[in-house]
Parts: sequence; structure tokens; C-alpha cells
Amino acid sequence: MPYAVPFMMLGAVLFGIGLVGFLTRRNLIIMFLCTEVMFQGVLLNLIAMGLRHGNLQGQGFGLFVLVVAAVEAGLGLAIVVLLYRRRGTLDAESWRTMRG
Amino acid sequence: MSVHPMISMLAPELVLIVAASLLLIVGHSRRAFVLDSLPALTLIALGVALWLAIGRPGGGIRSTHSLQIDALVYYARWITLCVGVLIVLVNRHVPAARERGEYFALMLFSLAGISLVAVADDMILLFLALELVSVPTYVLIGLSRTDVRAQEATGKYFFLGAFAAAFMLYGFSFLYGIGGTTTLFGSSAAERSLAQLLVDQPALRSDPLTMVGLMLVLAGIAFKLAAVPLHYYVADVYHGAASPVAGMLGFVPKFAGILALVRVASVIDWQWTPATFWLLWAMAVATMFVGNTLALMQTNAKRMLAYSSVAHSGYMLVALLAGPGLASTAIDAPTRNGVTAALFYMAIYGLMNLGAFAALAYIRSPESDEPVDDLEDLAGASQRHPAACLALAVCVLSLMGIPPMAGFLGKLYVFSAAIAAADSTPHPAAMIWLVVIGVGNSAIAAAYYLRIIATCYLRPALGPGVATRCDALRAGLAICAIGVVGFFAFPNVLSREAGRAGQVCAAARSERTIGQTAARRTTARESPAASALPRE
Amino acid sequence: MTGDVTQLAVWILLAPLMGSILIGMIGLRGLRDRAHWLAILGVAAALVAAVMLFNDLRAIPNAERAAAFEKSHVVYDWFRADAPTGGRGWFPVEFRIDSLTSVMLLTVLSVSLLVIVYSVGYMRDHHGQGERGYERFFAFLALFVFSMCALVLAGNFLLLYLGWELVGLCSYLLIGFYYQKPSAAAAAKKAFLVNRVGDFGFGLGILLIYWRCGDLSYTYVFSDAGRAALDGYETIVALLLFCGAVGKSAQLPLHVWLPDAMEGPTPVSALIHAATMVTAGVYMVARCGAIFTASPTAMAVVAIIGGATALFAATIALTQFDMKRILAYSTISQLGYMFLGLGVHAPASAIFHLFTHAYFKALLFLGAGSVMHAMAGEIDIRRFGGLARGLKITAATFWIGGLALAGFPLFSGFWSKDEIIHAALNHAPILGGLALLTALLTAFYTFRMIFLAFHGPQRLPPGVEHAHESVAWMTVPLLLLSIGAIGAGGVAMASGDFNIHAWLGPVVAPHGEWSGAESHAGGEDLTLMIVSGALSIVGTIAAWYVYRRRPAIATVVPILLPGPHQLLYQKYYVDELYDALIVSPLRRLGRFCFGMDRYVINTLLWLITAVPRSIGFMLKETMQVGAIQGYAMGMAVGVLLIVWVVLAGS
Amino acid sequence: MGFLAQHILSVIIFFPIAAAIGLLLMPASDPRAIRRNAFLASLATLVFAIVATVYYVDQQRGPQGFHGLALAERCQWISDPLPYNLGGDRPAKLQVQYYVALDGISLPLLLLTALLTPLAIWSSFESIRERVREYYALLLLLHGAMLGVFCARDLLLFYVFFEFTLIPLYLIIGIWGGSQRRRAADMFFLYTLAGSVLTFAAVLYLGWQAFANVRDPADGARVLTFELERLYQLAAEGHLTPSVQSILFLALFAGFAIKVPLFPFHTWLPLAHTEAPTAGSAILAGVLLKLGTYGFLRLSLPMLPVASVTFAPWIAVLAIIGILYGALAAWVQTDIKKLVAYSSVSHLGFCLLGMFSLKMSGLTGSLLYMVNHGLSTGALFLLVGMIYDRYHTREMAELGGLARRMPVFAFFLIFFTLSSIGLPGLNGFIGEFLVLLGAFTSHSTAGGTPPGPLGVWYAVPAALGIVLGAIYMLHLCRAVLFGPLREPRGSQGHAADAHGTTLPADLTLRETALLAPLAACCLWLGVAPKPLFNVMQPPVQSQVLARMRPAMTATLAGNRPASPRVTDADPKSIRTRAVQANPSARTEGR
Repeated sequence: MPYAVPFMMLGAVLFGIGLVGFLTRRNLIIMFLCTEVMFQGVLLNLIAMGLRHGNLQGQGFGLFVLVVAAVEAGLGLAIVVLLYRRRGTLDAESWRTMRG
Repeated sequence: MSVHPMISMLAPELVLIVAASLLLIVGHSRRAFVLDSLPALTLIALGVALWLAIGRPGGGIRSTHSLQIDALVYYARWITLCVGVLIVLVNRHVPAARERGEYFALMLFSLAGISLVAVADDMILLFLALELVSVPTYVLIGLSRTDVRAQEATGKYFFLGAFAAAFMLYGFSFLYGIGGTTTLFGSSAAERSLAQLLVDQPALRSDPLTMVGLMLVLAGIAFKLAAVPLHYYVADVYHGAASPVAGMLGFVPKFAGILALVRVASVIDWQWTPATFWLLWAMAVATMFVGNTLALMQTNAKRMLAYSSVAHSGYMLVALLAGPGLASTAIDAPTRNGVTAALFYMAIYGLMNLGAFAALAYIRSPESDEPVDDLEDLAGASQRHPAACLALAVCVLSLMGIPPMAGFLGKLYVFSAAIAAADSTPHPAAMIWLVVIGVGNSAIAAAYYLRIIATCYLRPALGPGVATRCDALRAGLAICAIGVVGFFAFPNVLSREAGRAGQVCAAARSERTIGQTAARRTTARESPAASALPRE
Repeated sequence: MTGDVTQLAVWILLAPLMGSILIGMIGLRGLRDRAHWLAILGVAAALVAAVMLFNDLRAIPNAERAAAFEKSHVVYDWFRADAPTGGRGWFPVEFRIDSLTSVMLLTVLSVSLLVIVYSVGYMRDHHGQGERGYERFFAFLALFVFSMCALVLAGNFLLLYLGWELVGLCSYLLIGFYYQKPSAAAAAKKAFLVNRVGDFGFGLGILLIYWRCGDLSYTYVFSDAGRAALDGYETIVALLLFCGAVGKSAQLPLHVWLPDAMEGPTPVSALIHAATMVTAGVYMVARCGAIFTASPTAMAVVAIIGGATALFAATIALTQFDMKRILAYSTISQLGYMFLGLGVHAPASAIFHLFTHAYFKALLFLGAGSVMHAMAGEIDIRRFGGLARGLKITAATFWIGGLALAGFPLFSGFWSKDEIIHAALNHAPILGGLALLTALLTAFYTFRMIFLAFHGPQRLPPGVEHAHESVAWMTVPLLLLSIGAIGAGGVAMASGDFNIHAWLGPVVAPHGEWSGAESHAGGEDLTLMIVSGALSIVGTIAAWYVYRRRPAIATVVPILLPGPHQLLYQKYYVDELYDALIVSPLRRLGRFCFGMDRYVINTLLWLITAVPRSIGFMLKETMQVGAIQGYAMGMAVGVLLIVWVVLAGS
Repeated sequence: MGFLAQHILSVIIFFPIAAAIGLLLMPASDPRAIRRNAFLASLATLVFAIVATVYYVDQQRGPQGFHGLALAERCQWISDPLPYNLGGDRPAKLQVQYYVALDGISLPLLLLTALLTPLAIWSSFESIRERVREYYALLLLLHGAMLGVFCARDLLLFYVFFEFTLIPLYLIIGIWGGSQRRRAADMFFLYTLAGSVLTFAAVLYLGWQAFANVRDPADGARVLTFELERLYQLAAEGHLTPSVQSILFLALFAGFAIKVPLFPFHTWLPLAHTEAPTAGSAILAGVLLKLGTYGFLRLSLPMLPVASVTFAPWIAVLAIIGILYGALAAWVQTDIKKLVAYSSVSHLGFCLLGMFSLKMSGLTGSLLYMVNHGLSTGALFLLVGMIYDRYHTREMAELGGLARRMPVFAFFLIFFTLSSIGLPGLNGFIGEFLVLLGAFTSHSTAGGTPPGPLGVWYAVPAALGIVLGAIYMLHLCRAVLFGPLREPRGSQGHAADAHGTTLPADLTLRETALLAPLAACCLWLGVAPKPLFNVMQPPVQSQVLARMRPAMTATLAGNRPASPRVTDADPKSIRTRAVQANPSARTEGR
């Protein structure tokens, strides 16, 4: 089963890239895509784990993750559009009227 | 008439989901009377679900097809549905007629999600249920107000929610990875399940993968609970949402989070390693402290209640850290059983928090004719709205934990469970300190709760009283207030059920730990379950 | 017999009390100017009862007296300290009815009655209308009589303390009778507080007695068992009790309140601050002879304080000009004699002096009151003179009182004072010498006052046309009192039960503890009599010489000796001393306490509450910045921290 | 009568609360009816209290005297959620009860409360003109809660009532108080709450200990209970080690010492007293402060005897400092009400001093002192209120010589001053004397009693407090009553108050009738308190002193009390057995 490890590493790297991207990029859409990258990292991890144990539950889980990611994509983009309409910008920093 | 067991097992949730779908369709009608009847339809759906949920967990069925139906599920359903009715009442006036169908549909989805969290015996289902709870709430916030703040709140909540969900999911993937199964408990010892695995191979408990997975899942749950360090969004989101939705947000994700936490902790049999124990301990302390000190600084009523909701999560974490105890030593009383205490607290918290937000929605600022936002808007409100302010005061005092409000009993259960657990955890002094910090925090909390009451009662009235005209809102507020007092006088109704639910965890725990220990004497020696018991 | 006596005692208490309460209840509207009748009636009834009581006591055969006198007459249970484990446990309201009691009762009640009668005339304006507060005055007086009787009748220390405090209260109320005068209000307060200081010791003494004896009844405490229980503690107990006496009887160093107490109406000064209440200390020490005599130290202290006070007050009296103040200092001085008598083991003589003093001092005060009445409230002897012409009866009776006070031979004061001096000389010659010196001074200042006020050319204060003799309500008591002032000394020479020494003997010396000093009771030391008589005459003549014959001396002396004169005139600066040493520092301490509350304790509290607030502020400013990514960063860091901790910990 | 006889205490507690709710339902437009009904309700409560007293005396009459509890009433409040028991060893149950009963310690305080509240309500008729309905409703709520505290025999119930008193009084101070009312109300609420949350923690700990150690005598079950009798057993049977007792004692102390208030936790009191409306001050001083002393007497002493003995000298020192400090601070006040407020600090110091002498005399005196202080200080606050109603000032500098204008007032002021400074013949003396006697003789072993922790040198400085007490009270009388007449500008004798009603110069009949019962009680307690002693002392002996005795005896012997014996009910051994008894646990687990 050691061949699962590289996939896990890759998943972790993807997750990390998404994480860092989410934290550093200002554009709402890119931030959102970064969460998608994080989800894909998880997906990869799940598949790697399935590989490790030799069963399909991980892949099944992965399919559900894809669905959820799609749902969130739909919802997320709708929200981004809404926000863009209000402010005319995709800069995340412009949404900080409430604080404290 | 025979139905598929899954349908009968999930009947209440199915009713909610079907009704929600129906609402989505009917909501597009142009006829006013149809639109006006939508809230009633929602209530009917909840009522039917409640009717279906009545009963006791059957003797045989515990877990099949990735579902487990036990007392905890029943408790979750009852509380969700009952509070759900109140949430619907309080939200009756919020959506515009055109959006009503979607609005209540989303609400029903969210509520259905809560009981699904309790039902789930599978990581996938658990994750999906948690998402089912959260996703509709993102939208609800946006629907509740056209204000720019609502949009900002939606955006923040969504982005941070997705971010946290990724962590949780990542955690689940690790948990799957250690055993190669997504089943949490399984229907029998023979079935491969995570819980069984951890009992069979105690070494796995301290495996880094388990640890990381567990902690990431807990982090995701902490987001739902609004516990430190994932509490950041709370104030902004509550602030942006309309008060009725904020009231709902105090209950729905939090209850789901509690249920999920109970399930996950049951998987590892409430056996915390020292590191996890101290982490949870620190989390509980930090959650109480951060919530209360931040609330202390607020001048906005909704933000104040939002941060107070953080603090309340801290109290519930105290109870959960205390754990269910062992069935044989624990009487099933909430005062002994941390799970019971947390469940009881959660129900009461749902009531009192919703009541407080309902009052904020009911009372309107005399200047802007908007529902109360800033604390100043409440100035002298007691003379303009005596009954509403009384209800608000009752709810706030209950949040404060002053008798004779049910919140006091909640505190009683939580802290008493913590004290009782002191001897059964490896760190008795830590639990006692937790109690001391907890009660100290309720004193800090009193300072800002008191400001709400003081603003209502001790200030001269600013102008003529205007209130949100909605009988349902009024009824919801009244029921919350009466419930808060009523459950103080007659807590047994609730605590008995919470006790049954908490008992499940305790019983399951002893069954597994002790049963397995007896079965396999050889492994029992090294078993952390046995070694976690204090040295005799 | 007991029941009978107890009943009489109850009547003695109830009659004035009822009078007082009735006046209080209906006096305001119903009685006004007739309020005095109730008081007179009550006190007269009590006096009758006291006489009957005296007769009842006399009826007891000599052999049984000691036993009968020690008896406790319980009326009812008051309260208790400990639940009964064995004995009664209760502190009862009980009486001690013996010869000492009866002497005190007769003295108190007879003087009281006369003073009350006198007050009927005194407390009216020129039109015969009662002054403002007329009924209040009589209510208080009757209350005082009740309290004083309670003090005297008390059968245990608690009841004694009750009477003790109640008379203090009446004194407070009556000194402050003219409450609108700031000086009167201040004097009232001062009297109460100075007494409280004494009572502090007195109270501790009682506590100590209880601690040792487990009982407060005289019957037990003075019994052999009680005295055994007190063994080793007699001195401290006696001294603590004596503290109370020092306060109440205005002895050094707590004498300061009495001169100020003259702010009260003159009858009050006569009754309370001269004849009766202030002698309570003397009575108490005599009563507690069993304790005092067991401690030579305590006896010495009593004697020394008494002797010193006698001389000290007399010197002050030399320079004062206020008639009532002179009399007040003379009272202090005479009380000093009484304590001297007690201290030198002559309790019967002390009580004897108390008895005579009551009459002549009341007489003097009432006379002063009569003068005051005639002079429209003026009391400064520099402002008037030669009043003997206008106020014949007053002057005559004042002379009688003065002679008695000065210890002029054959007047009552002569006999009683002489006994004390005699005992003092026997016991402590130095104190005896001081007492003789005091006798000389007494005669001098008494007649200084008399000569200045009544003789010489007539001078009247502005606004007074004629010096009118007072009404009969006032003069008749004066006359009656002068009979007492002349004849009261007779009780020392009478025979049988009417002889004060014989009568008091079984009480004040039941165990023979008062040593032989009493034995001279029958036959006086003739030499001493001559010496002391001569001294009083010398004093009188000196006064005549200085103030009538060569008035220049009186004006020159203060100029020649400014220091001593000023010292005396300012009463040795004791008030100022107390103010600087005690009152002001205390008040500063009070301000300090209050300031501490406001600035120290509350600041500390504020600091404690500032902790969560500052934490909240910091969190709010640093964490809750409102940016999505800021929040996400916090979350990510938090989660990573958690993961790191868990990994590091496992 | 059957119902009343069985439920008299519940009636006493809940009648005012029900009346408060009824009052809130009345139309606000008729303040006269509201006032009247509130007054009648409180009077009815007083009648019930008297009826209860009659029952109590009736039930307790017998060879044993007034010994135990009477009029007990109990029902389950929070009980077993499940009827069955999963554990292998013994049945266990939860029994948080509504349990009320009377004994001779609570009876006097119950009567005091029942007496003071109607008077406080009556005293507000003139002065409270705004939000009348809420005002009286809150007073009645407060009334019920206070009565509940004194009746409760279950620690949790006690705490519930104890805490509940905060809310009504907070609002009373905050709404109808003086210019600094919000600050005063906040400080009062938060300070006392901050203390009592720690008390709460201790309450919970005691409940858990009871569960771990005490068996139900009926069926041998372990019971999670807060019933006082059971909790008393803990220390008696040695389940609480001295160090645990100390911690618990401090936790209870936090709540009670602030409530009392003991120096240096007293700073909320002058503020709250000064700012509260008259009735609020009277009740605050009269009853609420007693909740703290009552808590010490009822809970700390018998429940934690070893710690009480250990801490007694410290508390006594604080009490003595409080006596002197309060008196000195009172002396320099210029505000009459603040003076009286500081006097409370001083007086309550006496109360605690007597209590911690741990002698019958001191404890009786302390209990009596509570009653006395309630009567006299309550009355003094009413009197201050009467001045304020007329002159709208409480500054001594602006007042003077009022004896001329208001002779009846002067009579009462002097009367209650005398009661307050302990004039024999009035109530104050007996309490004060017994307190000092207790402290003074604390160390003695006369009568076979074990020696108490205090001694002569505690009594002597405390006795100085008597002198200081006279100083500041007479200072007050002198400033207000005596001297030339001085009234604030604009008020000639009868000041027209803000609401246009005029009060006569002297007290009205109503005001006189308010003070007269208090004065009568003062006199009665001063002259013939025997019945009260008969009622108080047996329970003080059996409920408090008897439970303290072992601890005190141990201290006498100079060694710590025996280490707690490990009984088979010890939680650790339970666990052991639970692990061994697993087969049954498995089968019954579901």
C-alpha cells in the first residue's frame, strides 16, 4: 500500500495551495476557486485512502464531495454575482463594513 | 401496510424534505392566498413530522443502512421540530411574498439536516447532513434582508463556511483512511466500523492520522458551534442577518454541531488523549472568554448576542468535555452526564436565544422604524412595549443564568456534570477549574446582558412605540419566554428526554469499552480505555 | 413578705413610667400646662411606695436581715445567653431590695418630687404659660425617675446597665431640652458620648463577670462562690466597672461633660446632674463592694481618683463666673469626696454624703434657677449682684445650701464630709490632707459666689427692672430642701434603723470586707471636727474678705498670676486636649476610611473589571477586523495550531 | 384550613409572586387601586406568616420544645429522567427538591420580612408616582423571593431564591433610584452576582459530594441531592477533608460576604442604599443583607464546620475592621442616607462577629441582631425617606432643628437611633450584648461547650464600636433634629413636592402608622424577648452548634480532625466495582 502515500502527499499539497490561495488572493472568484482546490485535495486524499484499503468507499465519498462542491459552486457564484452587483468590484477587502 | 424500513426510519426527515420541495414549487404561485398560506403549510409539515417522530426508539433497530435510530435521534428530532415551529413563527414576517416559498423551504431543509446529523452512522451522510444544515442558511441570510449588510454577511458566511467545510472534509478523509470504512458505529460488532476498529486496535487511537483527522473534523464542527478559533464570522453574520434569522442561526448550526460532536466523540468512546483533552479544555475556556469579553465591548444588540452565542458554545463544550460518564456510575441525570447537560442546554439555548432575537425583531427603533439593531434603539423600550420587553428580559436573564429561568438549570446541569466528571477524567483539578472559570465567565456575561435590560428598563423612552406587526412573531416570542420560565419550573419534561439521549452515549460507551475488555482480557491490559480510568 | 416587697418595687417603677407614658401619649394635645400633675402623681405614688418599702424592710428582724437583703426578687425572665444546660439560664428582671436600695430610693424620690414641683413654676414664662415643650419636660423627668429607680432596684448587672443607660438617655434628652440652642445640643451629645466611653469599660466589666461567673445576678456574683470565680480577676473587673462610674459620676478624666450639661433647664441640673444620676457611680461602687474590696489596687485607684477629682474640680470652681458651672464643678468635687470615701473603705459615709449632698446641692441649683428666673435667664455672677434684697427666700435658702456645701459646722454637709475626711486621714493621710484642702477651697468658692450674687450693691442685667422673688411653686420646694440641707446630717446621729450606718451596715459590709474605718461612725474625732469646721469658716471669711471687703484682690490676682488663672479658668484645657488627641484624629481616621472606600477599594474593583474589558478591547481591535481573509487566516492558524499541538502531543 | 395548614409556606412564598403577576395584569391607569391591592397582598402575606407562626408553635409544642422543622412541604423538582437503573451496583437517583420548612432560625427572619415589606410598600404610596404598577409588582416579587430564601431547606432552592432577589431590587434601584441609580444598580447586581456564582460552584460541588457519599436511608440508593440535612451529613461523616472544606468555605464566603457585606467587600452598599428609593433601601437593609448572614449561619457553619472554625478568626477580624471602619466612615458622611448605609456595614460586622464566636450566646445574639437591624435600620431608612419626601435633600448641611417642625418625626428618629445604638430596654441592646458576650466568652468551656475560636481580644475592639455607633448616630440626630431650624431654600415647612402634593410639616397619620409597628416590635424585643429565645435557641443548638461540636472539639485538642474515612460509597471504589460488574452492565446497557 505504500503507493498511496504519494497521492496523499499530492492531496495535501493541493489542499495547502488552496488554503494559501484563499488566504492571499483578493479576488472573490479566485478565493472561491481556491476552496474548490482544497476540496479537490481532499478528494485526492479520499481516493488515496481508498487505494490504501482497497475498497470503494473512498471513491464513493469522493463522488459526494464532487456533488457538494458543485452545489457550493452554484451557490457561491450566485453570491459573488450578487456582491459584485452591489459594489462593482470583486475585491474581498471591500466587504468589511461590519467589524469589531 | 408495509413500508421500507428506511422510509419508516426517516419518515420525519422525509416529510420535511418533501414539504420543502413542495414549497419551492407552490411558492411560485401568483395567488396571494396561496402565498399567505405557505407559513401555515410549513407549520403543518413540521407538525406532521413531529407526529411521526413521536414514539420510543424500538428495541431492535439501532443501526442499519448507515442510519442509527436511537434516543439521541428522537431527542434531536423533537427539539429540532419544536424549535423549528418557533423559528417559523418568528420568521413569518421576514420574507417578501414572492420569496416565501423558497425561504421556508430552505428552512425546512436546514431543519431536516439537523436530524439527519443525528441519524447519520456514516461519515458521508454526516458530512452531507452538516452541509444540508449550512447551505440553506447562507441563502436565508441573503433573503432575509435587502440591506447591504445582509449581503456582506452572506458572503462572509458562505466563504468561511466553505473554507471550514474543506477542513472538516479533509478530516473525514483521514478518518476514513485509518480504517478504510466510512461507517461510524455499525449495527453489530461484526460490522466493520470506525468505533469498533478503535476498540479493537487501541494503538490506532494515538495514531497521528486519527489525531489529525479527528481534530480537523472537530475544527469543522467548531465552526458550526462558533467555538474559538473558528468563531470569527459570528458577529458579522448575525449582525447582517435579520434578527429572526440570527435567532435561527443561534440554534440550527449549533445544534447540528453538538450532535455531530457527540457522535464523533462517541466514536472514540470519549477517550481523550492528554493532548486532545487539554486542547478541548483550552478551547472551552477560550470560547467562553473570547465570547464574553468581546460581547462586553459591543454596543450593537445583535453583535452582543452573537458573541454571547460564542460564549454559550463554550459552556456546552465544558459539558461535552465532561462526557457522558460510564453508564454504571452515571445516573442518567443531566447533572451527571455531560452529554445530557449539553443537549438540555442546547434546547434551552435555542429557546432563549430565539426569544431574545424575536424581541429584537419585534421592537422597532423609534427613529428609523427598523427592527432593533443598536442597543440604543432599545432605550426605554419597556414603556413602549412592556410585554415584549418582559419577554426580552426573561430571555436575557435566562441567558445570564439567573433563576427562575431555564438558563439557570442549563448552567446547573453543565457545571454539575463537569464537577461530577472531575473524578472520572484524568485531570480532576482541570475540571474544577473549568467550572470556576465558567461561573466566573457567567459573571462577566452578566455585565453585558444587564446592559440590555438596563437599556430597556432604566432609560427614559425616546419616542412613540412602533412594533413589527405580526401575530406569529408575537406568539413565537411569547412561547419562548413562557417556555424559558416553564422549563425552569418543570424541567423534567425536557431533562428526561435529554437524559435518555445522553444515556445512549454512556451505555454505548460502557458496552464497548467494558464489554470488549471482558471479551478480550489480553488486550484489555493495554487498552487505553482501561488505563484512562483513574488509577485506583 | 417578699411578694409584697417585690410588688412595691414594681409599683415604684411603674408609677413614674406610667406618668411619663401618659404624658407622652395625651400630653401633646390634651394636657399642655397641666402635664405636671401626672408626673407629680406618679413620683409621689412612687415615694409613698418607697416609704412603705422602707417600713417593710425595717420590719425584718435584725438577725434575718443579711439573708433577706441578699434575696433576689425575680419579676420575669428577660433573655438568656445560653440554652439552659442546668440552671435557669435566663437573665431575669430581678430586684435587689435592701437597705442601700431603700436609702437610694428615698433620696431619689424625695428630691425628684421636690424638683418636679419646683419645675412647675420654673418652666413657665411670665404669663404663667408653660414653656415650649412643657409636657415633654415632665414626661422626661418622670422617665428619669423611673430609670433611676430601675438602676437602684436592679438585682443584676444587666438591669443595672439598663438603668445606667436609661438615666444617661434621660440626661441626654433633658440636657438637649433647649435643642435649638446649638450649645445645648452639643452638650447633650457630649454627655451621652462621654458616658458611653465609660460604659465601654463598664460593659466589658460585665462581660468579664459573666465570663468568670456565668451569671450576672448580684446574688450569685457577690456570694462566696461568685467571688471565688472572680478570684484573680477582681482588680480588672473592679477597674472596668469603675470606668463606668467615672463616666457617669464625672470623675477625672471623664468629667468634661458635666459642666456642659448645665445647658439643660436648671431643675434638670439640680435633679440629674447634682442630686441623683451622677451619684449612680457611687451607688454602683458601693453596691459592688464585694468586688472592689477584694482588690486593694482598685480601692486605691478609686480613692486617688476621687481625691484628685475633688481638688481638681474645686480649683476650677474658684475662677468660674457662671453660677451653674460653679455648682457643677462643686458637684464633681463632692462626688470626688464620695469616691474618696469609698476608696478608703467608708462606703456608708460615702452614701451618707450622697444623701446629704442630694439635698443641699439640689437646693443650691434650684436657688440658682430661681435667680436665673428672676434675671431673665442671666446666670453670670459678674452681671448682677446684691440680689438678697429682692430675692429674700432664694437668698436665705441659698445661704443654707452654701453653708451645707461648705461644710459649715452643724449643717448636713459637715457631718458627712467629715466622716469621709476622717476615714481618708486614717487610711491615706495624703488624700485626707487633700480632702481638707478641698474643704477650704469649697467654702471659698461657694461664698465667692454667694457674695458676688447676693450681696453688695444691687446690680441687674440689662432688661431686668426688678428682681422678683419666684412663685410659691418654686419657693416652697426651696424651703423644704433647706430643711433637708440642714437636718439631713441627723441620720448619722439617729438611733436604730434611722441611723444610716447601722442601716447600711449589713449591706455594705456583709462580709466585713469594709475594714474598721466605719467604727468611728458613732463618735466623731473631735479634733478633726474642729479643724474642718474651722477650715470652712476660714474659707468663708476669706471669700468675704476678697469679694466684699477688698474686691481689688479679686481683680488683681488674675493679672498677677495670669498663667495659673488662665489654666484654671480654661478648666485645665481638658476639652481642647481631648479634641486634639481623640476627636480630631478619629474624625480624620473616618475621612481616611471613607476616602479609602472611594479611592482604594473602588479603584481595585475597577481594575478587576478592567481586565475582561481590556481583553475584549484587544480582541476586538486585533481579531475582529471585518475582512474575510483576516478571519480565514485566524481560522487557519487556529486549526493548524490545533493539529500541531495534537501531533506534537501524541 | 386543611389545605392552608399543609401548604402554608408555599402560600407564603407564592402568594406575593402571584399577586405581582396579577398586579401586572391590572390597568396602569388606576394607581390608587394598584397601590391598595399591592398593600393588601403584602398584608395578606403577613397574615399568612402569622398563621404559619401559630401553626409552627402549635406543632412544636411538646416535651422537646421548639426543636426541629415544622410545616415541611416537599415535592420533586428535578427528578430521575429514567425509571430504570443501568448501573450494576446500586440504584441511584436524582432528587432536587422543592423543599420548604420552618425552624426557629428562619421563623424570626420570615416574620421580619413579612412585616417589613407591607410597610415598605405602604411607605411608597406618596413617593412613587411613575410606573406604579411595575414598582409594586417588583416589590412583591422581591417579597416572595426573600421569604423563599428563609424557608428553603434545599440548597439549590435556597440559591434560586437567593439569586432571584437580585432582579427586582436591581430594577427598583435602577428605575426609581436617585441620580446615580444606574451605576448603583449595576454595581449592586454585578458585585453580588460575581460573588454568588462562586457560591454556585460550591453548591454544585456539595451536591456531587452528597451523591458520592450519602445514601438514601430508605433504599440505600445514592442520591444526587441538595437537601440540607444530607449535606450536613457530609462533614459530619468526614467526607470533606479540611482542605476541601476550606475551598468550599471560601466559595460560599464569596457570595455571602459580599451580600452581608463584610469589609472590604462593602463598597456597593453605601452606593446602593443611597441611590435606592426609600422602600428599596429599607428592604435592602432590613432583609436582603440578612440573606448573607443567614447563609453563613445556615450553610457555612453546619456544613463546613472545620473550615468555619479555621476561618473564624479571620472573619472576626474582618468583621471588627468593618465595625470600626463602617462607624468611622459613617461619622464623616454628610448625606444622611449614606450615614445610615455605613452604619449597616458596622452593624453587620457585629452580626458576623457573634456568629463566628460559635457560642450559643453569640449565635443567638447574631440572629437577634439580624432582626434588630432589620427593624431599626429599616425604620431609619423610612425616616430618611420621609425627610426626603419633604425637603428633597438628604444633606445634613441643609437641614437642622427639625425637631421643632416635626416633633413626631423627632420622636421616632431618636427612638430608632436609640434602638440602633443599643439602648437597653430596646431590641438593639440584647443582640449587641449577646454578640459581645459570645465573642468575649468564646474561648471558655463553661457548661461543657467546646471552646470557640474567638476570645476576649476580639470583643474589646468590637465593643469600641458601640461607642463609635453612638457617636455617629447622635451626630446624625444633632445635625438633623437639633440646633436652629434650617430648611432648604424654597421649602417652608411643608414642601410642595414635584408632583404637587403637599405633605404636612410633621408626619402624616400614614407615616406614623408605618413606624409605630416597628417601634412596637423594637420595644417588645427589648423588654420581653423570651418567646423569641424559646423559639430560636433550640434549633441554634441542634442545627448549628451540635454540628460544629466535633470540629470545635478537634481544635481544642490541637490536632486536625481525623482524616475522612474512605467509605464504600467513595466514587473511586464505585468505579472499581463498575468495571468488575461489567457483565450485568452489558446486558442492562440497552
